[in-house]
Amino acid sequence: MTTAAPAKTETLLAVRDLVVEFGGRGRPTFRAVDGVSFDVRPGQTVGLVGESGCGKSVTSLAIMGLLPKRGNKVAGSATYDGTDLLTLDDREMRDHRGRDIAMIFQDPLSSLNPVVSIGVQVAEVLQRHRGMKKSTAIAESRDLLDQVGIPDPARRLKEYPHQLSGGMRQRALIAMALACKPRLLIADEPTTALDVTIQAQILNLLKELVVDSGTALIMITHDLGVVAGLCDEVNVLYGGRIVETASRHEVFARPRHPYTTGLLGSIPRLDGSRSEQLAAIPGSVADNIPWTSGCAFAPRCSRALEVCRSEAPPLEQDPTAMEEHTLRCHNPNPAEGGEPA
Amino acid sequence: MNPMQRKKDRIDALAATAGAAADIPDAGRVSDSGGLSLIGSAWLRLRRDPVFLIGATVTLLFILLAIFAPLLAPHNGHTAYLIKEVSADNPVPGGEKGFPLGADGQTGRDLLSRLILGSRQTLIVGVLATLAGLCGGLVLGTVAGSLGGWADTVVMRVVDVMLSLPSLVLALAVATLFGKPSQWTLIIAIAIVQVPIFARLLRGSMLTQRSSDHVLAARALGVKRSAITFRHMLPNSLGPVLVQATLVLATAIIEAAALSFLGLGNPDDSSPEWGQMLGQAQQYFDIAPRLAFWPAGCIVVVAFGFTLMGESLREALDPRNRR
Amino acid sequence: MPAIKTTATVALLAASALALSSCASSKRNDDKAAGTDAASAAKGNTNATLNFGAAGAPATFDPFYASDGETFRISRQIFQGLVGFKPGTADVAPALATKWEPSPDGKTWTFTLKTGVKFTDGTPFNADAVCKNFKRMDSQNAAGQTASEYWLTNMGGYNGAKGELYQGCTAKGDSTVVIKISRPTSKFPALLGLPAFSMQSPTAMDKYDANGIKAQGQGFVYPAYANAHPVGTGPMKFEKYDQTNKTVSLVRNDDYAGDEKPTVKRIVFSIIPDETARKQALASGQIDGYDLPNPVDWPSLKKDDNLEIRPAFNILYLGLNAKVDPNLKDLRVRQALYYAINRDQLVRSLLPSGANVASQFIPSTVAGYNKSLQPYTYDPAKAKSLLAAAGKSNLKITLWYPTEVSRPYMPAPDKIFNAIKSDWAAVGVQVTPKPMPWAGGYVTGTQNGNAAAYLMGWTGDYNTPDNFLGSFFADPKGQMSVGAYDWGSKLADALSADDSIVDEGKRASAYEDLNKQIMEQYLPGLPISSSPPAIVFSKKVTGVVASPLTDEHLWTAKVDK
Amino acid sequence: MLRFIVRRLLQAVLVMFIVSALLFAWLRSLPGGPVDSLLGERATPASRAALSKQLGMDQPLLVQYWHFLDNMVHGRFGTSTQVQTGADALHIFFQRLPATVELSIVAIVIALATAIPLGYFAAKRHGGLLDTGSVVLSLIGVAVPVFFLAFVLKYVFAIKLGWLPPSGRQSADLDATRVTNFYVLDGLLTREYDASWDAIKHLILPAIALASIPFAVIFRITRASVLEVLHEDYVRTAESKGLTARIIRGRHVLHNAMLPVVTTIGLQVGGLLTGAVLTETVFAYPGLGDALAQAFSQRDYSVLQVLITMAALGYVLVNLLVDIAYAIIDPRIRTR
Repeated sequence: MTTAAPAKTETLLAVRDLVVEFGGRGRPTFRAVDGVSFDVRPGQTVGLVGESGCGKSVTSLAIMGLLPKRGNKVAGSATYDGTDLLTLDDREMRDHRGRDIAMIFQDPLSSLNPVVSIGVQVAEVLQRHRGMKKSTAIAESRDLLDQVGIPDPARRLKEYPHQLSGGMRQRALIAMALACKPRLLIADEPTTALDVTIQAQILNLLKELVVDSGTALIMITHDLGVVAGLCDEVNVLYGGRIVETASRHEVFARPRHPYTTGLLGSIPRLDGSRSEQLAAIPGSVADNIPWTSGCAFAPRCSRALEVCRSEAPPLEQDPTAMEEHTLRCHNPNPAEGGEPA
Repeated sequence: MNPMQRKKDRIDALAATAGAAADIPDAGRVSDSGGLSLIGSAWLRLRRDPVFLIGATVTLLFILLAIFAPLLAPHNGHTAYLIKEVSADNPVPGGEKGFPLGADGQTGRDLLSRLILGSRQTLIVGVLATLAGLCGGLVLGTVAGSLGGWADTVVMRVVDVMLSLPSLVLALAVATLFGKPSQWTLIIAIAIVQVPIFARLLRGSMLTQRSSDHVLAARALGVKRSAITFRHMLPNSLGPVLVQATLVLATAIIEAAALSFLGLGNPDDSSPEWGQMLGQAQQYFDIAPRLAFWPAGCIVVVAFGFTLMGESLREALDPRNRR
Repeated sequence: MPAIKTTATVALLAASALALSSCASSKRNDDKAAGTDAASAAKGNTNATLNFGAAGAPATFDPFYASDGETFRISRQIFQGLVGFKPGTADVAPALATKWEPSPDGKTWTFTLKTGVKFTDGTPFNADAVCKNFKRMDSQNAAGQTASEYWLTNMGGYNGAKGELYQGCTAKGDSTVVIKISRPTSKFPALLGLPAFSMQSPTAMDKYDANGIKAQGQGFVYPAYANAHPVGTGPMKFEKYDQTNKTVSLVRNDDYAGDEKPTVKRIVFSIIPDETARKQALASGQIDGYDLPNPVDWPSLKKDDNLEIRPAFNILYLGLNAKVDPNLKDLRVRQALYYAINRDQLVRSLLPSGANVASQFIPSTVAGYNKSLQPYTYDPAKAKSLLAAAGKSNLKITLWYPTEVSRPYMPAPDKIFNAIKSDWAAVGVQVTPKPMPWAGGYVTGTQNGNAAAYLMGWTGDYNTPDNFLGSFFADPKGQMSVGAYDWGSKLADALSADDSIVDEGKRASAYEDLNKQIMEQYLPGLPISSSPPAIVFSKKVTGVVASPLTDEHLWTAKVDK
Repeated sequence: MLRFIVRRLLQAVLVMFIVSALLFAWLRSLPGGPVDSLLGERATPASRAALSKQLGMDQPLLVQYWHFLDNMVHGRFGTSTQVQTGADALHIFFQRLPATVELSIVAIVIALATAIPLGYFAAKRHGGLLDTGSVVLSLIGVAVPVFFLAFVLKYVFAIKLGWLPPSGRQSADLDATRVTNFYVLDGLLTREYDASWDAIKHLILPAIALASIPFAVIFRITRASVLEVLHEDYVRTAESKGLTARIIRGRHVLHNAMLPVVTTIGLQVGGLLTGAVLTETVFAYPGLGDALAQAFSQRDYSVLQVLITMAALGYVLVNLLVDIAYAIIDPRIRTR
């Protein structure tokens, strides 16, 4: 994926000032997503990158309308093709999900219904959104499984999730997600739960079926290695806010935010563990301070200044950048090259 | 795997709670920080849990009532105060001055006093039956769980057979064994029904712990098997046992009523028990329904209290809820 | 896939239902068609059904092998004996025999039979049939001998065994029968009125192997006759026993030769074991009557229903056994225990209205009842002094009482026990309670003479004092071990001598003396009370006369429905 | 699957063997014994001894046990002495079985039909008013003695209001034809619809009382299970596919949530029999529970023997069936 940087004219999905709060009813509220904005253009692949707890998954669930019905508050907008998804009622949202926007999840075993055959689980999307009869849908499912590279699809149709290998399960999930040829696919850590060798296969499959066919993709990951292979644009999230946004090239070439640098320093190698423990960044998200009293990352930041603990930095265009590159930092890395991590 | 698997599974699931408790680092003894943190966090949850608070209040009131019953009761439970008014035409005299609930069936004893005094006997039957069932289960479960092997097989087959009989049938069968029915035969009958449940519970939690790190470590250090069993494994099983015991207390009281209803209860009613009072009241149901409603109401409230407490304890002690 | 499975299951079910229904068709009787009902009701000859609540299932339909009330109640509607009882009394009356005459020595009895009577299977009833019945009863196989409790206790043996009362039956012509017995006895011929000795059709008994009874496992296996084919001469015929619904139905015998013609078309016995359930079934109109209502319910039943109280024909007593507890050997101790019981209060609070304090071991309606005997009064002071005199002021005694049972003479044994216990405690006698399930050891224990003191009772089979006194004291090693006293054998001899007196008047006065002697000099046990049992019908049912022997003629019921 | 069933059957045989040994030991150590219950208060020591001999109770214990086992295997449990004197005890069992099965089915259906939807919606609105209310209701259901509930139901609906019959299985004067002894079915088969309707009316109250036991259990299991399933990833996946609420509820939530419920139903067999003893006694409903209560109180040992054996056997068999049913709805077991 080197070319195919599409024209920046039209926007498929525009997320503006998305805020998600959990809690209420006596418990202290917790702001999981705090004013996130980004755009996805048709065919574009956008990465949402960050450690767990940074709000990337909650953002995707909010867009999909899959957050629990109670105990949370969602504000802002997520405009898809002219409609704000956040204002849709349950029924309207169901019509969009699976047809226009699809999603695949982290753990393919738990994301598949253990007591329903793979065939039915693929076919039900087709029956739902494309009005197919069961038999046609099953036949179509066979082709879909074939497309995602599952060998002997006719047999697999009748099998159950526990009978498939991890990679095959993820392929089946991808088949379900792509069944109605959605214009946007959200992939939430699609390779995290897989063996390293399989990860590459799945990423290749995504690239082949999604990116090359013009479906837009939001890739949610903590792994900048995944981003490097796939994404056009990268949004780095920390503590529920976007801290840095730039094109893939720009991020890798000149990361300005210390957090991004930390992430870059911890790209797992093939022999590395899958743990999200980032060796390059000391501490954990538990050390955060609220954005209201400063930069959330300050306690863990090696470049933190006095001001970082008293005043939250705004999201601004990096003046040194040649292209669009926004940044939320009082004391970014020096413009030329990154500090060695 | 055997036909009773499912019933066992449910008991084993509870047992796993203990196993999980043991998985906490350094939970070798309850006094260790791990054990404390489980109990501590459970207490933190319970203190704010309205379900637990209601259950505990009811239970506490009941226990206080049982303890102070002789002081609270206006009269004693066995003197036939109103016998002069009892006749074939008026078998159950109603309320009057000093006897607000009137007399009990045909004997002219004060219903209110018997009801208050009954709390004590009810508590005794419930607690003793539970304790006896617990002891039986403790012996069987410990033998099976700590020895393993053929002892485990033999004990568990017997437990299977006990589980395969409906509880009431088992209790009735035990009750009929005694030539002279009394409070004790009742307690034993109810206790035996609980034995297999406690046995499985303990065995399950012991088996999970046998392979847990702290037991392996103790073994590696050369600690004796009996010491491991009694100092390490048993204390860790107490949580689910406590939960089960609370729930069993409720069923024991209800079971006592059922046996009494079927005529196999304690025939000596000089020291009353609610189940017995309810069982005996059925023949007066048409003429004096209060004889049934009062003890029934007491049983329902107390059993409800124990169940609430047991359920909230179960939830609080479930490590899956400790997030 | 699950959908396919469900469809298949439904189809399978439907198919099997279809298959079943092809072989199942209604087998209803059409004689209940509404038209006939209305027509006959208008004539006053009712075609109504009487629904009677029974406390238990009948043991058998052959009364000869029965000993329980539920069986006999049904037998009494189907069968008749040579003699019967006057409705509402225990007095002997003609039934299938119109008259009878004893020889002067009281050992040969000549019965004249009613003529023109047929069993409901068409077999004529005659002298030959009577003798066939007696021969059958006398020649039982081993199992039959154990099962026919009543023959054994009343006749004393089988096949001419030593001591057997029955000595033979001879038919003289068609309608005269001569029955010989080995010794004169007060109970003859009254015992022939017992349902156990009813006349049954010889043809049907042969056809359905009436004597083919077997002992198996822990009980008896009855032949087809006893299970489903009883045939008698009575006002009702056996129709069916619906075991799954626990109902027994009898239908009218239109050829009944007796005087009281049946006024119901059917009698259905619904078996409802639970006492309260029976009462509620009556209240809801599900049944029209039931037997032995709990005395507690009497007041409300009197108000809403038709409560028939029977004359008291039973006795509740507190048995004592000096062999088990030597303390009891002293008459003063036994008297003290008697004086200490507040029987007036016990009877008033725990027994039905109409119950009375007993003054002797037989109820007042029995010939031989000594009217001059006064009941022992409640006198705790006297009891105390008697105990002191006997040197037994700190007496301890084990008192047995039954659980899981209620008898007509003892509706609430545990309450009676409690009353006695506290009365005795008041005079310093300490009671060790020994409750025991009635069928779980109580009966064996007390009857074998293992209980020092125990509650027991007796309901009369027929109107002779021997039926009561003989059962209690005739066996010196029996329940009260009277043999342990020095007067024990004297009492046994007196009982058998008095029983053999042929003249009724002389016999009665002999028993009166004996009763006085028993109460004043012997006091082997403490008779407590006699209670009238009741039978209850709904307001819509009239015409049934309550009988002390529970010999109610249910077929005479007038059901106003 | 076949091996699995065969192994289960062998285990069942072992359990039944132990049951028989315990049963024999129990029967022989009972006070009183069959002689007593046969002869009653009119028994004499002589007649008692004679009967004892006839029943083979004077032989050595081991011989008696051998006979006992032999008889049991051949279905000869002896004859009833009290419940239905003279009838073969096994015959009584088969006669009473349809009544209790009919009652239990109706009770289970009532319990399932109320507990599953209630459990589902309680979980769906976790913490809401419906949830709290129904949890409290189910806990009270556990705390109320079944026989007392039966009593109150009967008193209110049969005695005071007179809407339903207070006892029995069918009105005595209704001349119904018996085919299968499942009265409701019989009425349908023979087209005696009034008989069916009458039988249903007799079933309602005892079935409701009996249903209170499985209701509480099934409700709580369903609720807990649905709560757990609702948080499963595959439900989120199903939502992300935009499936209709109905499909998600049925195929994805309930299908999975029903797995523990199915096993619970098997476990309810014991509880149902316990409940049947009590409800059938209150409603004089001529089923196995009624026979059991009577056999216990009147010490009818043949009948007790059959009923206890069959209770154990029934429990074992039903749980075997449940395991098979479980395998059918859970492919993880079926396809292993």
